Amino acid sequence: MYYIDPHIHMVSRTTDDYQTLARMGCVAMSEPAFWAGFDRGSADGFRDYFRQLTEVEPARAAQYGIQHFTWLCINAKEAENVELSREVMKLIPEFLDCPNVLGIGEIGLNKNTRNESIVFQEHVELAIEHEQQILIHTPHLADKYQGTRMILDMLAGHTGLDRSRVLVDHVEEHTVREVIDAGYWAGMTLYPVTKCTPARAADIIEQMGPDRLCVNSAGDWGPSKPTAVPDLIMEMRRRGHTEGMIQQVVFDNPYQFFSQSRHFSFQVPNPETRVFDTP
Amino acid sequence: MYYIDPHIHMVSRTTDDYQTLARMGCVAMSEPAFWAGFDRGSADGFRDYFRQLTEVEPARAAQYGIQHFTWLCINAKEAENVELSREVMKLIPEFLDCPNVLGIGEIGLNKNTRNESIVFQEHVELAIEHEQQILIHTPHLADKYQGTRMILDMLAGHTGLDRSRVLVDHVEEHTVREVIDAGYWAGMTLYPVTKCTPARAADIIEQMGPDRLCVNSAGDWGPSKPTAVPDLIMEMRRRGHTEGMIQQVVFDNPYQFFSQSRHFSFQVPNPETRVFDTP
Amino acid sequence: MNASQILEREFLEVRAKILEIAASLDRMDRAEGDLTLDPNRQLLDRGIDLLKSNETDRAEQVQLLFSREYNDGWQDDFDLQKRT
Amino acid sequence: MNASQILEREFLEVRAKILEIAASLDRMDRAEGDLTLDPNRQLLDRGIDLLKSNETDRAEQVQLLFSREYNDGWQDDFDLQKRT
Repeated sequence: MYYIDPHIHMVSRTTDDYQTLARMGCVAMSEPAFWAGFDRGSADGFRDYFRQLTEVEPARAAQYGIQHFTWLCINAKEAENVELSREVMKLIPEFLDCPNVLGIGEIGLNKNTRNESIVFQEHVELAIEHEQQILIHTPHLADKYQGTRMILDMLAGHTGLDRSRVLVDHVEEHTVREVIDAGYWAGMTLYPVTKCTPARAADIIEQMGPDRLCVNSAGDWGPSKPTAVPDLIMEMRRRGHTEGMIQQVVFDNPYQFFSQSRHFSFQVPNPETRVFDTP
Repeated sequence: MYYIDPHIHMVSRTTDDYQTLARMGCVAMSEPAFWAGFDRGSADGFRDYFRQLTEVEPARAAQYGIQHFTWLCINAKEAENVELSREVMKLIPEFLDCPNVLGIGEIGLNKNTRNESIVFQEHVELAIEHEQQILIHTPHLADKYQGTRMILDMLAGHTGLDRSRVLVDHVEEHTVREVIDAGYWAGMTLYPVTKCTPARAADIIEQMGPDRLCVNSAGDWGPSKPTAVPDLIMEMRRRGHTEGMIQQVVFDNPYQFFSQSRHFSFQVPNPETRVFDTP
Repeated sequence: MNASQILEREFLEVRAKILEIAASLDRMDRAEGDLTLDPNRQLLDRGIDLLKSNETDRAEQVQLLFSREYNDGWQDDFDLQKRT
Repeated sequence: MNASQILEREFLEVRAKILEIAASLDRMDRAEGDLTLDPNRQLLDRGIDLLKSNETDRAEQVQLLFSREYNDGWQDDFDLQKRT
């Protein structure tokens, strides 16, 4: 089955991972800008990171027949530094014309602080001004419920926002309903220990229905499993779901969400498709 | 750290596993005869299996610098067929001179039936008659407690048995104490879901002390992890145990237990050791 | 799958998780120090209590138990102006 | 490691296991069929009860709960002669 991983941090992954993902049916992925495991010291560091996301990773992915898209921002963790954040946000517009950029993300909250909230709001305004889609990170563990509610409060204040162009990620049992009911897309992150398991994600799909729900691996430099989406496919098959139902979640939904972005030039694979041009 | 896996079913594993185990420090292993995933139809089938265990696997292991030992028997599952079992037991003496055979095993119980008990007793008598060491399989899950007690009852009846030459395997929290207190060696099997985890095995070592306790992966053709012993090493390190204490469990103990077998010709690695002869 | 099929499929997994939690709690009890008043140790006990609930939203209840509170006046507390 | 250090190291793991057990039990409850009288479903509840025990041998107790009984007269029942 073809699938799209809408949230995976390939700058932190090996080429072996690209190989494996391609063999498991991954045909496209999107990589939101995120924390690097340490706080970067300058806006120039972010310029390099944005070049990596818009130049290096698409080329790396293409070697394996995978199309790579990206989202740009300064993440919630480094957003605690408002001054640096504003410098980074000033950089973003010059990258919005890069052919693999889908929008602004992953913005959001981490420890649900005042500074994080200020920078979140300014990112939302930047996205609205440039007609960009938004991909949102919600905090983990004890901070998730509070942070998700705060994010929904802030989004509700922006009357110029098209909710169908916003995806709120890392939802779990206690946050998914409010996100979907408010008209946003929702992403579930499959992650050992600290986030959602394939079984629990399948539960949520069964209870909510598959509309506007996506799943991703969020594979990064920490404990994570870049092949988690195929794990979900297998879990849903074992539970007797149809291939069409599974495909809606792992392919059609991210495809439909991404299609609202002017840079999402992606051809759905069909029997005539050649993944690689003949030499 | 050098280690020995005293219970692993390499006939069911790939050469990639041999490669990985060698790189993780595995220098020797022992492979007890076991069920093949289906009931074999004839004693001749077992003769082929014993040739695989005494000829093929030692050669496969040697390619990676690992010394391979084995134990022979008809396993508890196929022991339900007493007639076939007696034919197989008649075959065993001709293999006892093979240079990698350490003794009789893994004999034991599976569903704790009368037939299994009869064949178990006859294996013990065979071992005593030929002065062989014994490696014993205890049943899993709900059958473990009952079956372990039955095995200890039967062993207690054999006054000619040297308990220090018997290892009772797959012990867990509720069976380890009786095995150790009765003077036998005990093995803990690290296995996902149905047996012991590295954390629980470390608990048992901490509570019982390391004497006469071994750990193994029992890697086979089902869900299992041939690299589980290195997982235990890492868990014990994380808990602050000394390298010497860990080595006692993963190397010194199986070495000492195996050394009671006349075929255990194994040189403890030292700085002068060459794993491969120069060509 | 009906309930019996799910139980059959997951019984050993759930059994293993109960056993591993038991071993973790034993481990804490054997170690030096008393956790009776530790808020995180108490949270674990309250989480275990929720497993005995007769509701069918135990997972969501466990999630909320392990969550910080949300106060809908947070924007005023932070003195943040609402955006439009 | 002292008790606090073990709790700190394992809190998220135990939390995750509680959450996964909760999700499994919810899943059974949502599916068709009543497991109230199912012996395995009852065993899981009794296993969860043992997690609230104040003893420090919870893991062993859970193991025994999930074990078949042992009868020390089994050799007579099987009409097996004792070997020596």
